[in-house]
Amino acid sequence: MLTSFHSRPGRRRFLAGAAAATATVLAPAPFVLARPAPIRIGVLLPYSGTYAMLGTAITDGMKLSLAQAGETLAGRPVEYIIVDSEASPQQAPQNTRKLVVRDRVDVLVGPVHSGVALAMAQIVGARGAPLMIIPNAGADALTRELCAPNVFRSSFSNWQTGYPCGKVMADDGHRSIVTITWRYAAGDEIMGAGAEHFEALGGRVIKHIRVPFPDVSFQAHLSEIASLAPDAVFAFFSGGGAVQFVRDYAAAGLKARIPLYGPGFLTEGVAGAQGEAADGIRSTMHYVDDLDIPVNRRFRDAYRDAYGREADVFAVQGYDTGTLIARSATAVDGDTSAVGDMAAALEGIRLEGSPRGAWQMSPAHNPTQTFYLRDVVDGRHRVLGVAAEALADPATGCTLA
Amino acid sequence: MTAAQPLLAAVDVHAGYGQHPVLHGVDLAVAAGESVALLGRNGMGKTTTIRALIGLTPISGGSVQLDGQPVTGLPAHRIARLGVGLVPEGRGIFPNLTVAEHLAVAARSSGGRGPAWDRTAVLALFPRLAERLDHLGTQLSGGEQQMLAIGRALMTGPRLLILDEATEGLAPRVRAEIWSVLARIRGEGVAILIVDRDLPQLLHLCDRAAIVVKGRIAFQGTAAALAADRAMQQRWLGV
Amino acid sequence: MDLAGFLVQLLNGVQAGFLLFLVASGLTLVFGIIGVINLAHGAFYMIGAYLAFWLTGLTGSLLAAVVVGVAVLVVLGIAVERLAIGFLYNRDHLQQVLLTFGLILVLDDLQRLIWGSDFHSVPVPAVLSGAVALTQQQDYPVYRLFVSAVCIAVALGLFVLIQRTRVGMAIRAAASNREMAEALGIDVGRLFTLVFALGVALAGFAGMVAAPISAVYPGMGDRILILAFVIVVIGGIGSVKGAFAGAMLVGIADTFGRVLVPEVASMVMYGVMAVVLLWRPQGLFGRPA
Amino acid sequence: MIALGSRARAVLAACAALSVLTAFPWIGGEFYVDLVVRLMILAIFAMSLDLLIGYTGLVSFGHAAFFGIAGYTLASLTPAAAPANLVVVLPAALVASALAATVIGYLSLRTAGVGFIMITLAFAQMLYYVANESRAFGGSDGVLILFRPELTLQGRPLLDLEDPTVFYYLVLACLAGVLLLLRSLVRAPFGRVIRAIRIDDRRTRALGFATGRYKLASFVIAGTLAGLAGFLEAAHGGYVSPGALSWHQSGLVMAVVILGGMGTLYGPILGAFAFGLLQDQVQDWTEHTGLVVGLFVIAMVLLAPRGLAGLLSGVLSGALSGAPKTRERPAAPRGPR
Repeated sequence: MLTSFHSRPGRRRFLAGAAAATATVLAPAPFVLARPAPIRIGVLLPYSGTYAMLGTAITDGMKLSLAQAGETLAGRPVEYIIVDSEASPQQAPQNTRKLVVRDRVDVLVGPVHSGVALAMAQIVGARGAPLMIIPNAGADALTRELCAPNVFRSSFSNWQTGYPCGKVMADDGHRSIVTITWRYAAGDEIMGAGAEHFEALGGRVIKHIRVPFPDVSFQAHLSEIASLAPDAVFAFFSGGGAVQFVRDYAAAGLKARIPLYGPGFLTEGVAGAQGEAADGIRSTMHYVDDLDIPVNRRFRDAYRDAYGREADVFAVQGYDTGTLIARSATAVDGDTSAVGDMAAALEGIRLEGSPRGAWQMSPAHNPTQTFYLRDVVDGRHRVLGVAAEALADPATGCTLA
Repeated sequence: MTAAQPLLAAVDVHAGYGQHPVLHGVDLAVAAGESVALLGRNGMGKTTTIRALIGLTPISGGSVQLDGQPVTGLPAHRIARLGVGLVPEGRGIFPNLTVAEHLAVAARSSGGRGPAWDRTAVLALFPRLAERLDHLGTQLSGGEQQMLAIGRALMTGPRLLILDEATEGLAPRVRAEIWSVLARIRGEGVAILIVDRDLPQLLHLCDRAAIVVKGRIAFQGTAAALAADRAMQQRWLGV
Repeated sequence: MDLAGFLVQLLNGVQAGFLLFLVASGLTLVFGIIGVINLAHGAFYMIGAYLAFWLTGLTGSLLAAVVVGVAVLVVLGIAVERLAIGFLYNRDHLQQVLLTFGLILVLDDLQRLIWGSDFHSVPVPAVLSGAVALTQQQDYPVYRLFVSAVCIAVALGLFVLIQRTRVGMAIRAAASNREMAEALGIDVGRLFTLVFALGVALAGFAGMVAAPISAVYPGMGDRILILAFVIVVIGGIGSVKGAFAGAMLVGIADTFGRVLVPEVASMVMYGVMAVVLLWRPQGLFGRPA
Repeated sequence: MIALGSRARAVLAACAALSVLTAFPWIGGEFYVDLVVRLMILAIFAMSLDLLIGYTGLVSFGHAAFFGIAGYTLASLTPAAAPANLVVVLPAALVASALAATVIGYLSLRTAGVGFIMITLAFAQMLYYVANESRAFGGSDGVLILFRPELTLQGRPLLDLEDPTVFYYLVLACLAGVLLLLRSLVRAPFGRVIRAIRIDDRRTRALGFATGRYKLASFVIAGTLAGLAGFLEAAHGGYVSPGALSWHQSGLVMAVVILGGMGTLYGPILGAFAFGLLQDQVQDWTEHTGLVVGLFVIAMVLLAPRGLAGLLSGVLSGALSGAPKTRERPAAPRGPR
């Protein structure tokens, strides 16, 4: 885990960069190698708390991408100014201002948590600068009601991750399901999308079980599910909650009786911790580790070489974020003050080199991308097919389109 | 004054609470097997003297020796284990322990230094406690609590028993019983340092007496001498 | 809810209660005996879970991990008491609250330094990994039943230790009147160190036993801390018996709250606590102050 | 003589601090002005808790409840497309906090000591879960407040709080106002009674004071002022989340009060600035903020039991020889009696 912090710059590095820039101005011109001011990338991601692992993977993916671009963008060196968001929405406005106002970053990357994202997007959207790229947070509103010209997302909307799963369950012949998730916005958005789709295809939702967020005692709900005896269970939890839910589900003997479905996050990044209990769980996701395309294999090798760990979907989102930054900075030839032009360069952009397979930026600034159907075998995800091709978020309420 | 090497010897002891000094140089000695009455009006420093001697109140100056060994600054439990038993003001009964547990928790081998008291011996001394073995501390009468406090102190196998107001608030009959028990304990060779209001009984029990006045020992001498000196009693004890 | 469903949920509640008791007992001991409000109790629970994860990985056996882990925690507890808590017995409770609040921050960060931020899990030992059939649709994991048995054993052990042994008497004596206990030759300082270490070990032990049925992750101690406080207060501060009753009450109320009133489920136990306190401010088994 | 000297030095220090704060928007730069606003809000929050902990002897572990309620009140009264009117939302937020404090205080004050600590925690946690799980309040993601309230009189804008400088002076004025209010309060007869309650509730009651009413009054005043802080924080950040009601928030402000020095009004202010600045600085040079801040807190408890205020009064009175004396208080009763 610590490897990711070796190049953590903080303020000292920032000051060093500033000093170098000053020296460039003051020193007699002919004797100085022109060293342009660095492009400052403000990163607001969690490095502690529940989402620390995600923040680290995103950062590493992004750094890998920009390192492959040669550590310079249109001739300007890249400098990271990293702030730990602790995934705490309360600190979000303050941290955002720190990066945007004090450090005057050229690009803002973050966050993981939807609540943090809503606060950040509001501030950055209202200021019209800088360019902001959301590498994870899936809150639907970010690319719907709250969409803004300078705010982009390189990950997914919650709606996208749940919607395809409804069809998968119907296609597998299930007529009735129980949904279970935490009682919070992401849970409602993901489960809502999947359940609606399932009902539209003729299925019936027996019950929506909502667990207090971020509680992880599921035993009572599992007993309830056993009594309700649905055809299938549609579940969304992430992180520690996902680990425990999947293990408890198997330990209660439900796995053998009632198949478990969910958005990819139910097993993504935690399948190892879930062990055998995860085997056979079907999920839909915009990325699969074993996706057999050349870009993905190259990406995974490079990531492993650089960090000694396996890449995951968060690393991919970080990687694509890096690509978006590079494309936008190159488009304005390093003149990051032209935020509008940077944003324009990302409008409708198609990322052929994404490890998840090519995807396109929608008019509402959300990836239009393929969702794969996968299951887990021996702790690894296996591609079973495509659940939804080029799936776009409905972007209801976004005025950009 | 008495034996060549007293059991307990306090020299020029200073002590107090926070920034309020109470003792300004107490000198006191108790010989093995001897009983000494510690007298003085309220607020003169009797209880503080006792607390300082057994390590409950930190000593800011002077020294205390037990058997010639310096014990100044030792924690209370170390001093207790050297053979000093305490029957404190207010009795210090544990509300959540039964009578039997009080005796058990205090019991320790005295290392052959003091007379060995065991449960049987203590219960023989206070037959009433034997009937109350399973009662909690809170369920005892005042007299029973006092007996338990004394019995408990004896279980530690003390060579020196210190009693602070051991008969206060008790019915006359119970008091009489306590005094007679103290006499028996004295008879076993246990040294006694005692604070009480009952001067005649004290003078009857004790070999010697010391009077504390404003944090110093104003008088130290035989009980008989104090008994004879009405003027001194009047002056320092107000009797 | 039919009868079978009711009984299954009751079992769930009781089982949850047992585990909660394990956590709360250490807190109530430390709270009741040495008068320290240990906010870091949950952090020690988390450290225990991480030790279980780490040591199980090293030794391949949860039992070995628990044995070594408890030893580590006892040492940790002694160190914390000697270096910090021990200086605060005569001070305001608030100072202890603040100190242990600082301790949470330190322990959380140490955990991250040592084990990183990944989620981990501890496999259920093979012997205990099965399930027993309760009804036609319901199985019950053997390990959860085993955890209940362990908790009962610990409860009995604590009862014997406190009520029946000489050390237990000394602990009770020192808790009610420290100076008097000292004057009887009891080394109260060492006893308090022991009690604190015991509390830490109990918290960590709970974390270790819970590790196979809960994920091991950063910050897992937070929620458990508040729960343990609720239980201790419901039961009466310092009363192990009360902690048991409180844990059962909370476990059962929480379980049925989730199923019957899911909209307000997380408030149920706080409601129970408020009602109990308003009815008996000293808690179910506490003595009036 | 010495007392007078230290008094004069204290007044001097206060004036210096006030003038620095007044001039700060011109010297601080946008970011630090923003930071100081946050610190001043934390200071108001901490002072309000100090009235309870330091003066009345009521240790509330649920003070964040009132802080959060005011924030949520602002959020729910702010229209989607326009700023709310300060004249309406500020009183509304304060009233909401005061009402909550009245109800919670009335019920909680039936307990005492550790029971009080816990029942206040319980109420705050209940509110936390209401916010955390209700869709109307944005659940765990919280609610955005898209516009800071503005002060308009008959349609004419008087104060534009979107202007950072204006907002800064509003917060500074609130800080000064709260300080003066609490100062006169604790010096008034009311203050003497609550301090007597802190030392000995029973004896104060025996003297004929209805201590229950005084405690409730103190609780409501503290809750209302916490509401002021919560209102300002929500307006400042444009965002309110269940975190504002959480026990972490209650713990943090308690740490600030104790760290700063209980029972002094300037202590909590010192604590807020020290704690906030430390956290901000540490964040810049290590990701292990908790380790550094935690060790600092532990060291402060062990070495400076009277908090920063105690240290500072040591400096001001020139009595630097030896650590400040611990205020001796009888050990709290422990265990069943």
